[in-house]
Amino acid sequence: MENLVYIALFAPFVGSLFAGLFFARSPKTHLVGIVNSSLIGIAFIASVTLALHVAEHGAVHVTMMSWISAGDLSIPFGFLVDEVSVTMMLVVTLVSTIVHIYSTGYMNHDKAYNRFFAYLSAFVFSMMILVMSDNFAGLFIGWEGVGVCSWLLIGFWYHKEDKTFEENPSISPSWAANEAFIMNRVADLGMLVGIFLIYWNVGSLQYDVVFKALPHLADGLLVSIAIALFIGAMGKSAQFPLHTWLTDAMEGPTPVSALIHAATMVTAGVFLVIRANPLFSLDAVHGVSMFIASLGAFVAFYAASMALSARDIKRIVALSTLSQLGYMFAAAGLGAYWIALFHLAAHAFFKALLFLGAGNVMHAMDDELDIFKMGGMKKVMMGSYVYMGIASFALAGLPIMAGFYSKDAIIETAFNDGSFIIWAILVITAGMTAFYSFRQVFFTFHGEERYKALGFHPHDMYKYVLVAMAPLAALAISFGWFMDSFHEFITKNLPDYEMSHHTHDLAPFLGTLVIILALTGIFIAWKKYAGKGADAWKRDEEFEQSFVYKLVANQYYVPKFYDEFIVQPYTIASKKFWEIDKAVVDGFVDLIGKMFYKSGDVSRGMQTGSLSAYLNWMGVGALLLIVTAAITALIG
Amino acid sequence: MDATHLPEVTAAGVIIKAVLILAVIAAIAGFGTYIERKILAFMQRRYGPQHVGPYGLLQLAADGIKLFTKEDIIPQHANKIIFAVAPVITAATAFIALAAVPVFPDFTIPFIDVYVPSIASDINVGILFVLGMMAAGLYGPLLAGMAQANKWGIIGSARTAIQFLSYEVVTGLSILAPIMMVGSLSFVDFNDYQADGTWLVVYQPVAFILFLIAGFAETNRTPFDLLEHEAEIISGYVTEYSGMRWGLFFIGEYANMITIGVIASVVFLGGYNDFWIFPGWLMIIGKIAFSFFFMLWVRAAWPHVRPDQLMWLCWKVLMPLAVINVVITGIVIMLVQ
Amino acid sequence: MYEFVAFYIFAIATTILFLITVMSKNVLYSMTSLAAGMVLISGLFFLLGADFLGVVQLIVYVGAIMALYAFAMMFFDATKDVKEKHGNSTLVFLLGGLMALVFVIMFSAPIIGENIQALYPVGLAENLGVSGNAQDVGLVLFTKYLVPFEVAALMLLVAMIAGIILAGKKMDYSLTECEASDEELQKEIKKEEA
Amino acid sequence: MEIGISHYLILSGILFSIGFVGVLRRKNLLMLFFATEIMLNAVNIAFAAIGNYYGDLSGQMFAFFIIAVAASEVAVGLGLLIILYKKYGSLDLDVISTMKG
Repeated sequence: MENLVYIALFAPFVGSLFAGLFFARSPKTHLVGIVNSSLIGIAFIASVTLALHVAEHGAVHVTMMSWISAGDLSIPFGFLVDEVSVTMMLVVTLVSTIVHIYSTGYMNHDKAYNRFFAYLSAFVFSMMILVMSDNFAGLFIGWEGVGVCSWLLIGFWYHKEDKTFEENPSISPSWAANEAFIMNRVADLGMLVGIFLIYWNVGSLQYDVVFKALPHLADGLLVSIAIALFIGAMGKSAQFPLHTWLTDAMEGPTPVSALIHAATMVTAGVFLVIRANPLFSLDAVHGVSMFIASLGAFVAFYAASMALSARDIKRIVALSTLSQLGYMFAAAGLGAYWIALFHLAAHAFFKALLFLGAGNVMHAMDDELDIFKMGGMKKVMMGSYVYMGIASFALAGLPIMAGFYSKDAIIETAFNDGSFIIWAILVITAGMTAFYSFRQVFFTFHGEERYKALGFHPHDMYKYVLVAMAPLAALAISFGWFMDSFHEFITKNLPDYEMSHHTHDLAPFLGTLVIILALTGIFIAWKKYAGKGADAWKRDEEFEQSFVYKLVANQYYVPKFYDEFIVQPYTIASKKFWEIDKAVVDGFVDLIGKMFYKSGDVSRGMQTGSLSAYLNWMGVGALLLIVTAAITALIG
Repeated sequence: MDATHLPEVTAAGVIIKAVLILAVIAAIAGFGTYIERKILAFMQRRYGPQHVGPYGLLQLAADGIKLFTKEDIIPQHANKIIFAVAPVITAATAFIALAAVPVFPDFTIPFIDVYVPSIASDINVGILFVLGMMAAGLYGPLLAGMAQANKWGIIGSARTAIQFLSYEVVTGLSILAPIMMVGSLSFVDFNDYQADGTWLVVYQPVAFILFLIAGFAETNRTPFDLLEHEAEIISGYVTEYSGMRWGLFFIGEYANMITIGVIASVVFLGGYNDFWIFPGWLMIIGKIAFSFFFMLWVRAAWPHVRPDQLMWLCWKVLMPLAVINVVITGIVIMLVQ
Repeated sequence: MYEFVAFYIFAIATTILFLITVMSKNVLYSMTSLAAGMVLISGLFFLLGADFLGVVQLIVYVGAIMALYAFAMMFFDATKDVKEKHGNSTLVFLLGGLMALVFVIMFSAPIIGENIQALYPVGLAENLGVSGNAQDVGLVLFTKYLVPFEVAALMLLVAMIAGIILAGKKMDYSLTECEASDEELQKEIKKEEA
Repeated sequence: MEIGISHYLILSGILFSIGFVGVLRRKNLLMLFFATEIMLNAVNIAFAAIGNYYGDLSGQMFAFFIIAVAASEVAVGLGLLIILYKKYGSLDLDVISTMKG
């Protein structure tokens, strides 16, 4: 089993090295795509085998070698494969495999094809370390690795100019990459503080040791640790107010968005909360958990509201991701960790599918993102249309789809917990979700063929890519059916969350409510956007001028707020400090330099070039030495 | 010869010994010229000096008178002090070297009962001291040549420097092998080592030959008399010298010849040990006399070499041979022990 | 008594000779007096019981080093007086005198530590049944100081090769001169033009 | 009448000072070499004297190595002197002033 753990972990790494070391400078090599995809596939197979093993025999814990050993600090390179991490591994490797295969098609025309695969595999490797580590230090390494790789991948087309787009003016990939990285760094500081606090008070970073020691710590300390760790999770999972990077990160190639910003990286925050469930389920930190749940609900609604008016196809998907992450946090905050993890997995499948579908559309439209310019494309892109439809159904939470089971469970949890405000928000959001996701589908595939007027000639993706996406579609439909067995499997490790009888009785009613809302949303969307000819959608200029629309379309002016109140003051302060720095620090350093320069200038007179003068100076020095020696000898 | 059995060495004895050496060697140096001329003459089938005294024996006195009465010329541009000092250095170093060499066996003067040791000063690094003093003797020719403002002189002293410096290496290395065998630098120890009658030349024939050849060079004898080779550089470093100053160079040269002869005798040829029916003092005198004769013999038999041949011989033949000899000796000593 | 007389003779003679070396205008005087001083210093070594060192001083310093100097002097005109501009003579003598004074004061004071133990005491070789300074020196030199000894040997070899290469260059060939070669080049060019 | 270590050390110091004066005073490179030799010899005397006083052979050892160093110095130094003489036609330090900074 140990070998399987290493295979699962290092196969992506080998792929990354393969692409990075041997092919970084060579032109596009199909071999790289094939090799890397198969290596990730191998990691997936290893993960499946491990999952079966874990289901049967329990967790696998391996220690590869001692890593940091300094004083009392001893951190081994240990890996823990238990129910939680193996679930994540499965999700990560499966989505990654498909994304890799997808990328061989999507990136076909890119010059930096090999580089892309090097980054992508490195990203998977980092994610695997994050997920599999048996201590906070390893988690943090993976955390940072994921951050770096996301920076590399978002900024993959770093050479692109700033682009003026109606909704988000002047965003370039490099700008987006920096934004994501800096935003994450800010949050990582919180996470680091949390880790330091743990080490300081527990003396170890191993999960098992730490969680065993937690109940003995003071309440205030636990709250501090919980808050600090959650700040880290907020950054990575793009929770309000650190969410702006996620939508901007759509500047990266679409497979990147699918992999990083839907299925894996952003779920790291959720994973952290789930992983640290012994901490968050303590009574002492109940307030923090409640805050997590409330923030999750808020973000769910907040993101959904922004998605209502978004025009950028990828941005809509990204916002929906944000919204779904809110759902997950709501569940995790309410203590239903396994439900959160279940939704995480289900969401990963249909969201990846959605992103890849969006990528197909983009590919067909020559990287055009504005859904206003699309429409009626189902004729030319039947495959993508079906996939996006399935994914949207799943996202909207319609029966038999994966999203139905997972999202419903979260809403039920909120109801069961008695947090009716959260419940109400989540229910309303479910309706909005259905609306905006189908708004996107109808805009894209139904209605007038607006693209024709603009001179696009869309065509569907390569066949093999579409075939490769099939497992995702299948899982998007069917993943919910395995809820019970998943429940059985995961609750060996995570605390169970049982609905009360009351809730259980009301469950069909609640589910129906959600379905009705979702169907209403889909119907409205159909009415508004799917029509043709006379019923065709027209821009409502008046409405677009209204305050609400503007507010939503401008992301509630949060980016603007950041720009006005953080970035600009910071810039001004930096400039001031720079001047102070120039005057004081540089001045001081220059002074030292000048001192030497001056003294050199003065003593330059000694350098007459005449050897005898040098000899005389040397003689004087020797005499001084001897006199000193004599004085010391006579005194001492 | 155990030190405890010997009478105490007194200052008077040392002084007597010193005077004795000075007188005898100086006399021999003078007498040596006569012998040299005679022997060379016989070897060239002629008579040599024979008009002054019986068999020309008083030629020595005539030469002495000539030297003493000759005008002492110091060239105008010469560096007068150095010019005057240089011959003294040659003679002085030659005699100082003899201080550490056992020239005659020890004896006690009857009546006044003064013990005269065989060596004026028996320092335990005797061989090195002798070599060092002979090295210091190089300054005589060197300074003489440089002081006299004469280009022949300069060339002569340049040749001196080259020849002495080069052949000192060979002398030292060649004598190193016997030193290794004996394990001492004292002449007395060398003498005692050969007390059983086996001469070191039996063990070290190569070293002996090398030492002899180097000795010729060090004493400036034919075939290596390039320093004052008349055909090439007039008289080399003695070009401007005349009278007694020239005589001092001459005495120094002969004293050096005797020193080399003594070293060869003591180190290689059994020293002053008794041999068969001959007493030690006779043996050593005989050996020194033979060495002296040998030098004259060689002079009569060999032409002199060119300077480049001299250097070639030293650095490409003698020195490698000496080094190999030392190495082989070392290996053999190591194996025997 | 005997040591006293010998020491003072050697000391005074050495001092005078070295003073001549330093003060004389004539290189030949300097060289001669220096060599003579070296010989006398070897006498001091004999007085100090360092026979072997004295002999080495004679052979190496007097026989080799000074002879090399003399030999090198033949490349320069040794009979001419050296023309030197002596700038601030008083200052130099003041400094030198000061230094000598410091030394005299320093060494006159009873500053000799008593608690020093001899690392390699004289008479080491007596344990092996032989005695004498040469034996002592040999014993220490080839045991405790073997590596420095070998290094010194290597250094001498290197120095010898360096000396040969430096001094052995052809007389008309300039090792460092650029101007000379430039001039030659100009000459060559002129020749070709003509 | 007793000759102690101080006598030798003072002699050594005086000789060193003489060499020192020579180094400062002389402008001829050969003379400078001579002055250096004087200083080396002065130090040798001090070594031998101290070694004798303590009955330690290390003093003599150091003197040996100093002599070895002096010998190498001469071999290289004279080669350089000859080159300098060829280049400048003089051994005067004042002529060699290309080291101007």
